Amino acid sequence: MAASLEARVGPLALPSPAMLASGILGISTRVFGRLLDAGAGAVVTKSLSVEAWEGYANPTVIGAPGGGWLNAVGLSNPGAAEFARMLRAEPAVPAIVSLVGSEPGDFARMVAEFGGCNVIAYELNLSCPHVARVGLEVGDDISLVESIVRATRAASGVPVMAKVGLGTANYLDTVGAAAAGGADAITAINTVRAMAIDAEAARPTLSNAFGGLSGAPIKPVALRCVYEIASRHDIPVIGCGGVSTWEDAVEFVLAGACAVQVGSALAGGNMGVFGEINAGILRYMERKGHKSVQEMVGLAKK
Amino acid sequence: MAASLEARVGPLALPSPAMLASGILGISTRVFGRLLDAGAGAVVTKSLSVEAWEGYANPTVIGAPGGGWLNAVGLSNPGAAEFARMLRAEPAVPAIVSLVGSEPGDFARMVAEFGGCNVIAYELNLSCPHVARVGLEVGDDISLVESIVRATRAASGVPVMAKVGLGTANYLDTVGAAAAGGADAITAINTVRAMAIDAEAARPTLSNAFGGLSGAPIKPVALRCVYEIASRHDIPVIGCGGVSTWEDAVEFVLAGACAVQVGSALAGGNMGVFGEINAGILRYMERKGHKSVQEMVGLAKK
Amino acid sequence: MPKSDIPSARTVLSVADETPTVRTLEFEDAALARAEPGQFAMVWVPGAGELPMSVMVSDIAGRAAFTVRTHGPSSRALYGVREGGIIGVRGPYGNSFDAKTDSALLVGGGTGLVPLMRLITRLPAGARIGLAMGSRTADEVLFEGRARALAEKREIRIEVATDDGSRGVAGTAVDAARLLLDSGRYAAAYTCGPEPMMAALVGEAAARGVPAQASVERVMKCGVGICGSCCMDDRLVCCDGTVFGGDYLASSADFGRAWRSKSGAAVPF
Amino acid sequence: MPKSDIPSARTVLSVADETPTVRTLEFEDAALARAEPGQFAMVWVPGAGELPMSVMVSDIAGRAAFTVRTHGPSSRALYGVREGGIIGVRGPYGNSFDAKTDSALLVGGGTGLVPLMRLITRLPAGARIGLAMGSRTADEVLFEGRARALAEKREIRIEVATDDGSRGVAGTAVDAARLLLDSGRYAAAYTCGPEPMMAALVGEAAARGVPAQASVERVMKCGVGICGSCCMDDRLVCCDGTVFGGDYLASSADFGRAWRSKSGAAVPF
Ligand SMILES: Cc1cc2nc3c(=O)[nH]c(=O)nc-3n(C[C@H](O)[C@H](O)[C@H](O)COP(=O)(O)OP(=O)(O)OC[C@H]3O[C@@H](n4cnc5c(N)ncnc54)[C@H](O)[C@@H]3O)c2cc1C
Ligand SMILES: Cc1cc2nc3c(=O)[nH]c(=O)nc-3n(C[C@H](O)[C@H](O)[C@H](O)COP(=O)(O)OP(=O)(O)OC[C@H]3O[C@@H](n4cnc5c(N)ncnc54)[C@H](O)[C@@H]3O)c2cc1C
Ligand SMILES: Cc1cc2nc3c(=O)[nH]c(=O)nc-3n(C[C@H](O)[C@H](O)[C@H](O)COP(=O)(O)O)c2cc1C
Ligand SMILES: Cc1cc2nc3c(=O)[nH]c(=O)nc-3n(C[C@H](O)[C@H](O)[C@H](O)COP(=O)(O)O)c2cc1C
Ligand code: FES
Ligand code: FES
Repeated sequence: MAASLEARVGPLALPSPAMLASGILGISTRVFGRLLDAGAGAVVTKSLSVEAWEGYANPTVIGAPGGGWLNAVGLSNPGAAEFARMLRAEPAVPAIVSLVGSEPGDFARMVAEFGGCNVIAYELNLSCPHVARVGLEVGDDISLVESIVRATRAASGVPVMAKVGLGTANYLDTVGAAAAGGADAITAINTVRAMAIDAEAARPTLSNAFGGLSGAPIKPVALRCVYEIASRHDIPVIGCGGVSTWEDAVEFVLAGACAVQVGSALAGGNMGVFGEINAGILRYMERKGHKSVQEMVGLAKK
Repeated sequence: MAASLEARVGPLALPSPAMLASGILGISTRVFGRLLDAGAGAVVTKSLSVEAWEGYANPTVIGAPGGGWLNAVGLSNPGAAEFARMLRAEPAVPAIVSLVGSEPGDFARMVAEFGGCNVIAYELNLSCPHVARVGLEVGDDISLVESIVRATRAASGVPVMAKVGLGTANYLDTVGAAAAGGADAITAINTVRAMAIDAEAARPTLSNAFGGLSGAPIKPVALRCVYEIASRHDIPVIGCGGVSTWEDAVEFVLAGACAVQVGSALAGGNMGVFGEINAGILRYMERKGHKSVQEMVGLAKK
Repeated sequence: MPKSDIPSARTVLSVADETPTVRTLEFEDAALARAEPGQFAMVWVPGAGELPMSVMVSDIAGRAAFTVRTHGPSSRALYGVREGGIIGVRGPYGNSFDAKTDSALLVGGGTGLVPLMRLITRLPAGARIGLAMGSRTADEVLFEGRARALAEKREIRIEVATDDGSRGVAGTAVDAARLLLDSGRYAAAYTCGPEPMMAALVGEAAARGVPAQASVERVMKCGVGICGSCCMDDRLVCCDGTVFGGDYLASSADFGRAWRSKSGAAVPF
Repeated sequence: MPKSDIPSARTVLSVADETPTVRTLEFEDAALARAEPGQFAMVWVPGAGELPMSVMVSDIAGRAAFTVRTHGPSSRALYGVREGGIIGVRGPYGNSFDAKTDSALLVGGGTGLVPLMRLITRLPAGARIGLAMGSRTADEVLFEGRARALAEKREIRIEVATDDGSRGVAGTAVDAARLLLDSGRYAAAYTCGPEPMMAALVGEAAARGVPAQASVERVMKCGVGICGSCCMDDRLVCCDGTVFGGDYLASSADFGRAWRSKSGAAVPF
């Protein structure tokens, strides 16, 4: 039997463990098609809210001086209802829909919008580090997390993933609450709250001052979180943060992730990254004699 | 009046705002002399404990894939008493002594060892992310922080700085507790808990598995912490994390730091970094018409 | 991410009024000085936002420029930057016009002429150049002298159109372009400007069998292919563009029809 | 930090027994293959620690090697790695011997001979070579044939010392070196091995007016000048060394007298 790239995220089977991360090229269903063709195992949409949001003013995305990116896009999105309309027009494009909101009702209401759409899972953004009253502020409120996950789970017929990040609470408690609420998987991590200041202008560069750091700089932190979650909780984990090569993907899997998400590595129009990651993982599996991605999960913890 | 590099950290006046960070070349008093000659505004010693510690087995320090370094040295140090003996032999070398321990008594006992030493301040390491029962585990225990700072303050005749980092509690609460305990300044931040996994070996690379990420990758995170602390607390802040150029130093000052610490940038024997930072800050001050470092503190928040 | 993705402070070295509402700001930047026509930079005006801007040519080596029309809050702020003022730039981003032709028809509306000026500098030594330029009024006619100067020894024929008919043809640049297109003397068409104008031009060129390229504008947040704000069909205007070929554009569901607002919602032109 | 600071997996391609307790492991590594004599790598044996190791020469282009004596836990694990096994390497680190001389006396004890083998490859074409080598017993004499082979057409004179007198002079490499030093035929001395031996050699060389260089060992955690574990006086052996000149060493308070344990406490030799 040859090595297979198929990845299992709880009940979900994906053709490759490398998916598109939320907020990356995440508002165009036509671009999703291109990414799936390029080898993405799944695509996660931009985080959608009940109402349409404009997001922050530019500068919203800038290079970070130590590599990677700083962004404070501010969760701009056309709103769940409008996005559902776009998705409904593309039944051939399976999507993981990311949702952001402040209370259980927001999430249940949004799920209800996606009737007739090819939604294979929901991802709850409990971890955006730069927008008030949603994201990380919700993720840091442990009891709210459980009720939000529970409400989404009740409303949804497909798996629900909770995306966590580093906030002011212990993110492992957030994971625990999400698991208690019935989450089918955990995505870890979102961007890390950070900022840039321009010495000549003597002011923060991002219009929102605070943003999130992504890309290569956060990989060692994300890898640690995946390892910690997989060590302490019995729930599938999707690794996210700085994945740009097949080695990165393999490291996350060895740390305990059943799949990974790729964001910043898409910069520069690098959609070929999915094909490279897939090919590299397969070569690695063949070299090491692994038949399935599943059997590699968590090997570094043994 | 020409621009002056003098920096004030609460009651402390330093010839330059760029000091050596703790744990970097921090066990040799003779090396301290060389660093001060190279332009360091002050040197902070390796964190010292009541007993001598061997630290973890190698690999303890490795390059991080996205830049910077991962370390789990494990707070190896010869113990406060032995270090005080070395320091006593070098009265011409002023030192900021970093201390690490688990309870107020540890710190008070260690301070008592430094009679006759040229100690200009103590820095309490409440933030090492990879050693049990000290460092971050202490910093995450808000009530313990206050009593430790209070005890050290009572035992010490010189300023006491509390060094914080990103743990499982809200680090801003740690800052608040340290301030309540009488800290004269806050150093932010320590390394960020992280790890590396080697795909070929299929295991964590650091012998301790978990370590701390330092250098350029964490600069945007450290800058954010300094900005947040300076926005919410009225206490001098020393910025630490990824400072390697004069621009970095200026950015930290504009974010609200009265001084900075330099660690990873020393890699490769780069002691000249202090001279370069000093010269760069001076040129910037002259170009912008600033007379003192103090007047630049927090300008990006205006 | 390369260093060029971090906004770098640049001092504005000269400011020149082009029209009553348009100014050109020059500065030193080795990478932008070498930008290809169609490439853009993200331009930060500290405190007033960041905008995509085509990279304008400068006559001074090592310099680049932006030519901006004052309009909403960010463009007004950029327009208001004085000599000695500081802007932040990152880039250059995007692809560029393919300048390999012996006779080029350039069709630009308003500040859409900016990439066409750089294109003139890249056209072959012996190329014949036609330039159709549209503006609102006679006052607002942009770069007429500059185009002649950049053409150097090459033949250049210029047709002007104004919305109000105060100079040249009354209409858009397409109306001016038709005069040149009909001469049959141009083997390739290049356009930048308001999208409905470009869509019309691409259609006119196709009808005459002339291959066209258009430089497209969208809302741009990242400029580097991660945010998705600039999408047009399944393309990213910031990396797959800004320049697209007429064949693709003719088949596009979005080109000339809809763009995405800052929230990502489709908005008809 | 350059990529070379991350432990990179290398497959051991050959393992050769040098003595009953010493083995040489070869592998491909372009950067280490070009290492200068005196430079070292940090060698990770997954699960069994990481050690500083001098970079041994290989006869095959693009390859480097380590020659390790089995002793404590990490060296025993490295010694035990078989062909096809994986080690992680980072480096090369440190400075190197200055090989510019027309007549060189090399004085090595045990695996201290490793950098001296690479030094032979760097000595000038016409250089005269003296090699004094010390080992515990006749069995443990290392690199005798290798040194002759590396010397190629150059004159090489070898003197052996053993601790137990089972071969050559009874004593350390210094006792063997004295024979060569006294010939007055060597303009420069190079040494690596146990520090008391090196300290004695530096003294003997100085007494005869021969400039000496010594490659020093210390506990090394980072290898790159940040942890401080390798300090000697105000120097960092990992970056300022491993090679130091005799004049400095003669004035050193630490050389030959004390090193730092893993905790950083000074320990007398
Ligand atoms: C590739 C490209 C090249 C361009 N080149 C030029 C040029 O050379 N000269 C020129 O004058 N204009 C150019 N533009 C248009 C320019 O970017 C602005 O759209 C225009 O100046 C209007 O900005 P405004 O501040 O007047 O905003 P309004 O149109 O009033 O919009 C309000 C706010 O929205 C934001 N905004 C507006 N347009 C954009 C955008 N495209 N992307 C992201 N945010 C935006 C700004 O914060 C702005 O202040 C170019 C656009 C693109 C995409
Ligand atoms: C620049 C340099 C070059 C060297 N080159 C060689 C060589 O070519 N061949 C060779 O056999 N040996 C070499 N050594 C010595 C080698 O690094 C070890 O010190 C030696 O192999 C003993 O290790 P051990 O595992 O037997 O440990 P022990 O001496 O029993 O010590 C116990 C543990 O301490 C740690 N340790 C030991 N030495 C060091 C050290 N120097 N730095 C950090 N941690 C250490 C290890 O984890 C070891 O397992 C070199 C040392 C240095 C500094
Ligand atoms: C421009 C940008 C926008 C993002 N938007 C979202 C979002 O809407 N929802 C979300 O959950 N994460 C969002 N993220 C975070 C990413 O999904 C991902 O968690 C993070 O970037 C780390 O992965 P990376 O290092 O591969 O980019 C965004 C990241 C970037 C860079
Ligand atoms: C090898 C190493 C050892 C360190 N040891 C200590 C320590 O003993 N005590 C402490 O407070 N911080 C220690 N740190 C953290 C640094 O002082 C500093 O907070 C961190 O490295 C971030 O700064 P940098 O990016 O400039 O290195 C250590 C860092 C490194 C890399
Ligand atoms: S502007 Fe962000 S993807 Fe094009
Ligand atoms: S080994 Fe760390 S400073 Fe030399």
